[in-house]
Amino acid sequence: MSQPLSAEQLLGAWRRMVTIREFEERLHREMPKGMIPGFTHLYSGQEAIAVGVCDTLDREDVIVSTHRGHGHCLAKGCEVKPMMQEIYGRAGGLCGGKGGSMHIADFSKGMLGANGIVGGGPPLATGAALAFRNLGNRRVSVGFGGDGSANQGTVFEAMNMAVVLKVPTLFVFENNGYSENTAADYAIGARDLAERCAAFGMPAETGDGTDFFDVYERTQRAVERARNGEGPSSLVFTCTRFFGHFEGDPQKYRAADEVDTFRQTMDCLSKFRDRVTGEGWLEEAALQQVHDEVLALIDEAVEEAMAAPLPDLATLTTDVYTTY
Amino acid sequence: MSQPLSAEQLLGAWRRMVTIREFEERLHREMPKGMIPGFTHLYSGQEAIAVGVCDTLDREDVIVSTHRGHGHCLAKGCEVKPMMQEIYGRAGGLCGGKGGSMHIADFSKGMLGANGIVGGGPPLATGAALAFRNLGNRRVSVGFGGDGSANQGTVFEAMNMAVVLKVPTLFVFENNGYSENTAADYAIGARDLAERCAAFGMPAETGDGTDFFDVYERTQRAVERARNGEGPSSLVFTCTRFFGHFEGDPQKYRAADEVDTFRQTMDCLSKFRDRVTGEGWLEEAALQQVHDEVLALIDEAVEEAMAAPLPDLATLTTDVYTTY
Amino acid sequence: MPVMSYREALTDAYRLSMRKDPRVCILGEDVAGGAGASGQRNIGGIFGPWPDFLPEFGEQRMIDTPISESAIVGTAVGAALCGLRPVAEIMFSDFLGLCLDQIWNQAAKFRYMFGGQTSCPVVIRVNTGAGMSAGSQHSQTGYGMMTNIPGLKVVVPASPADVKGLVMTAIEDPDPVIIFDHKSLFTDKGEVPEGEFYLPFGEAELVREGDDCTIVAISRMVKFSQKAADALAKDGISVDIVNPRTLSPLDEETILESVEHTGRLVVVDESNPRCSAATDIAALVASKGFSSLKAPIEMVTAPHTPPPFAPNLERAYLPGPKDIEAAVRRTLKG
Amino acid sequence: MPVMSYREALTDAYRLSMRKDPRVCILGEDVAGGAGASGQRNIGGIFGPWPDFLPEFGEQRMIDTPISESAIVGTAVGAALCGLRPVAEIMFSDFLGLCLDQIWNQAAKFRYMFGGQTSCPVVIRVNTGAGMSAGSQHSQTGYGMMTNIPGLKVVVPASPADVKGLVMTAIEDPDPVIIFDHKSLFTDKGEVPEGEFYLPFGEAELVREGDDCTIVAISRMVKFSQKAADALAKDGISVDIVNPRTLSPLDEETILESVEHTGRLVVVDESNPRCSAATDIAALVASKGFSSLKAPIEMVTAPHTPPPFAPNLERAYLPGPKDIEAAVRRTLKG
Ligand SMILES: Cc1ncc(C[n+]2csc(CCOP(=O)(O)OP(=O)(O)O)c2C)c(N)n1
Ligand SMILES: Cc1ncc(C[n+]2csc(CCOP(=O)(O)OP(=O)(O)O)c2C)c(N)n1
Ligand SMILES: [Mg+2]
Ligand SMILES: [Mg+2]
Repeated sequence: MSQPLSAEQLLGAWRRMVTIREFEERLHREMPKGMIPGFTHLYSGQEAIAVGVCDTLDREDVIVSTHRGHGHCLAKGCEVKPMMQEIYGRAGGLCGGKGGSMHIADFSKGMLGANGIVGGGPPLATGAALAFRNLGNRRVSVGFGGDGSANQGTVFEAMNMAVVLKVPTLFVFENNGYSENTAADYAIGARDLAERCAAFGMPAETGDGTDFFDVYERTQRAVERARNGEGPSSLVFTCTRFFGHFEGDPQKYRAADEVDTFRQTMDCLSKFRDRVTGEGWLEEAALQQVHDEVLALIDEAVEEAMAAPLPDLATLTTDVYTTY
Repeated sequence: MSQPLSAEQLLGAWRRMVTIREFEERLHREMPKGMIPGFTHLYSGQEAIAVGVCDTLDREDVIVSTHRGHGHCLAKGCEVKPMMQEIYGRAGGLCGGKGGSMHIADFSKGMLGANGIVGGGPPLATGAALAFRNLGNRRVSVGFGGDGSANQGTVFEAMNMAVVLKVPTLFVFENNGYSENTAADYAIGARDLAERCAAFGMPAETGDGTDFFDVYERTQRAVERARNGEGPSSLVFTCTRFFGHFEGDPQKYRAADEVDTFRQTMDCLSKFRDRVTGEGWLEEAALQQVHDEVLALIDEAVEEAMAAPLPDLATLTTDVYTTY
Repeated sequence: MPVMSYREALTDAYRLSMRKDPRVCILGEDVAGGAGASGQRNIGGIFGPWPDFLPEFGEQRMIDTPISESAIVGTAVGAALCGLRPVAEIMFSDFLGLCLDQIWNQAAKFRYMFGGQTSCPVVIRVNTGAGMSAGSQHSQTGYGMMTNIPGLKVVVPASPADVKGLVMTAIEDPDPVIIFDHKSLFTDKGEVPEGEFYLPFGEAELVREGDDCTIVAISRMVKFSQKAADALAKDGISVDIVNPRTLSPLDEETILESVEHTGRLVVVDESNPRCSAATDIAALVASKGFSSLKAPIEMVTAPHTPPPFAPNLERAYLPGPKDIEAAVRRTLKG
Repeated sequence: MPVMSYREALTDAYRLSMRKDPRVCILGEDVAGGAGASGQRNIGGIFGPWPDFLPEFGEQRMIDTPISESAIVGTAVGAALCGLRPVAEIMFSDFLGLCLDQIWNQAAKFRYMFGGQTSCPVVIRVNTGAGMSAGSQHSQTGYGMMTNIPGLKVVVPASPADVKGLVMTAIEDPDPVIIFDHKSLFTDKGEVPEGEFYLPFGEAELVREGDDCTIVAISRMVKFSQKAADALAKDGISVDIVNPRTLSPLDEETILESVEHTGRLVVVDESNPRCSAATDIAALVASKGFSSLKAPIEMVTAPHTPPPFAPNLERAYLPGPKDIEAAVRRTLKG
């Protein structure tokens, strides 16, 4: 296969995937120390999806995320330090500390918010796409969701609405096998999720969510269709999460060796590294250098976040309304 | 084809279908007189569905209906006179005049209520079926809905839930081509509604809603499966409504000759009559006699309803709670 | 000033707003009407508020949707985040139960929980109220629940002029707004300014001035309160009638000033009583206007029951001029 | 009497109710846990309220569902109409926006709009409230909105004993009931009667008796009010603390009697203020207890903002003992 992306693009994808991985692994180690407030859902293991999808997008395109949103943020270009501060509930956070892990957003990057409501996002993605259609630009929107979100009425409605209005949106389902501790195979009555999506009247396919290239190529085709006015698509990407549903989840519902096995067999980072070095597209040293840079950045980000000022108490009552 | 039902059963079906038809045609004539309060949605044209479905059910089985509920009521055994009184808002109505056309119910007949919320009923049907499953009886539930209701999130959720819980319920969609004045083909993004239902993981098929026998046979198979613990099914029945969405609808969205043509070609009563007399299963005279009886009953019902006492004002505040 | 019906004023407001700003679009069930049907395409909406909007504004701006209330609101909200000024129509306010999440946890919260990064200029138009024997599921209000939601503005126009001025303001407002227009006011007539006309949010209307009691009345209840006031006037009793126009923001000042003047308060709302707009306004005065009060606050509301179907029951359910009159008389004895 | 945590009392109540009546079942997301998964099946629910319910009661009665809040409630409601006594779990009360229709227009209305033909004995269990930095969409209450709904009973247990007695009553109640158990009370301990224990609906608890002011406090705010009362006691100020236990039905009598005795009222509720339970109770007293009042009614609530994430903001958002204390002192000056 010929090199699908330039070396620069590949290295960028690697940087984003490694950033997500190390960001989350670090949070996993920091959480028990008790300085990170609230509920946190880590994205480790699913990096190829966020990055594979977002790398097909332009800055002006938008994404709508989920409770497990750190990966989507980083993939869409949110900066590590203000993200970290948001997660620590500090004034310098992307949302001034008012949002937290489940509500990080950066509108300047087209990241329209993590969302604590399962199924809350996809209708918004349909709406963003309606705006793009009406404004006559070629932008697209992506609504991310998990396998569990696929059973929410709002998501079904959003899919049908997008088909009816023929708007440029993608519904990306990250099937990591579980919603909390219920298996996807149990909660989705359908034989196949992509088949159910297709029955709504749009192209839908299943891809390998641990393979950056597979994600990228499938998404690129769907984005192209959307930009050309051919309407929405659904993409289901199979993957696994390396941690519990939320930090603190003892994961008893997973077989004892499940995570270890998946870390061996379903690690999108190793797969990417093997591929790009194996094909000779990138040097091991370049990858390592990026990795080192990322680790240093995250160290700094955590340190700064812990030292950062808390939100001013006056902000408690600001930004409820634009006027009044 | 051999006679699928006894003469008595056939005559019963005829009686129920004719009762629905004449009930609705009469309401259509009475409405302009201004004595019937509120919004009224007539069922004329769809009789074969209500009766074909309900004739496969036992009295203990339950149905959950829609805003267009008169047909379902009469098919499930509600009596004409207390129904009429309910529609006129009288004390002797099935709900004491507190419900009206959109909320008629008769729990003693397994008719769990018309429902003014499009998509409100199917989750209830799933729940009724869960009760039957847990109580270990062989009862089934049927959730009726229109083509428009099929796009409501609650309906999608109810279908998936029924599949996951494998409960004995049927989702019956009456595709009369319109939700209010929007065409089914526009609002349902899917290529085919039954196909979309099937993709939820249950048997689903499309039948001819103007052919009592087709409705009956398809439903009977689905009921059988449900009773045998094989889970839910969906049935889509194509049909037309002979009147407007609600009484007063000028129906400009329908082609000038559409209703006339459909009254010629899609009249389930004529089809039934032709079939049963053509096959020699019933005599024309017997059918006519039933028809006459029905007309007389409806005359009486209207007369009595108009003369019937209004609800006692004291009932305004009763039956909000069982206790307190 | 031209006289028009509440419905005409509503049509006028939306039409002018759409002419003024090409980003405004309306989406909902049958708002254009006839999509995909065999007959006429331009129906003008259920109850006819959008006559000939389709030919004038086109399919991109008059958007017929499936029956999917969550997606209707969610689509409008998402579009509002990305540059449109959408109006989502939910046919009856009773159906808010199907799309509350998109209002409560999405539209109304974005600005706050994203730290002020965005505004969400979406309008949700709902038709509301009792009076047409539409039964338990088509006759409720719901603005009490909506007023509980921070980040949302809640509009309750009581007259043709109100509806015009408040709708035009709503559409230009940067925040999410829900407008409850009342089905039983649709044929009421009144003077309405021509052309662009804006009524500010958070400024109540002092509909009538008097000395003996303050009536704060919501939506259709303003009209009923005027009837009550006419009857009371015959006995030499004069009242202030305050029409809040918006429940959120609420013009606390006008209400408190009026009660300061009259010393007595009757709140009239056709909604169910518990945790309602009536209790909200009563509580406001009991906390911030207590020293003015000479008598117990009276609340005239529907009983704590669903709206009944039968017309005689529905009449008994709704507060009427007589109930308001009696409440005022009670405060004068208190 | 044994001492147990709020969570243990909750578990105890549901377990006893399920043992007593085979028609009781619990359905919701992960209530048993691990359905279809590769590991252990019996997880016991998120936050662990159902330990070993699955082995004891089986899959038919501990029903894991998809993430479909409308269908969870709707399924429970339908089952309640056909002979079960289901408990629908909605994980956080913030998610009520996804299933409000099934509560508001279905369960709560059936009895009325069907003319008394049926009852609908469904229980909806929601976990509620702030205090864990769970952010804007996981920290709200929602019982104000629910109390607006006729036909629904609304339960707000403030202590381990409350939760046990009220849950057991809810499950045997023939009407639809929604129970808000508070996430920040889960580890609180208290004495709880052993075995079957029922607390009647509509009967408030007089938690503490005093003379100078009445505090009506909801759920977790009862505890905070006690702290405030302790502080006030040092200055010789004594208060009644009323815990309503159920907001619908509301024990108006106990509240009114207390205010008659003290002449002053502070209502404490961590919810947003507008059209809330706080305004409801304030309005009750301003109308039916007006003559007892010697000072303006004080409401101590969250501000009219979504719950913020950062812990320092969240602490400022929540009413605390100091805020309550200050409000009581203000009423004494008034
Ligand atoms: C409406 C709603 N219901 C329930 C929850 C609680 N909850 C949070 S995440 C989650 C599971 C989501 O599963 P999935 O969509 O597969 O995403 P994943 O966690 O696997 O990324 C649930 C049930 C919620 N946040 N919102
Ligand atoms: C939740 C909800 N949304 C909208 C309406 C208004 N409405 C009543 S009937 C109807 C159309 C229903 O279409 P369909 O399901 O096809 O049934 P039909 O009227 O054709 O029998 C609509 C939109 C409603 N009653 N409930
Ligand atoms: Mg998942
Ligand atoms: Mg239809």
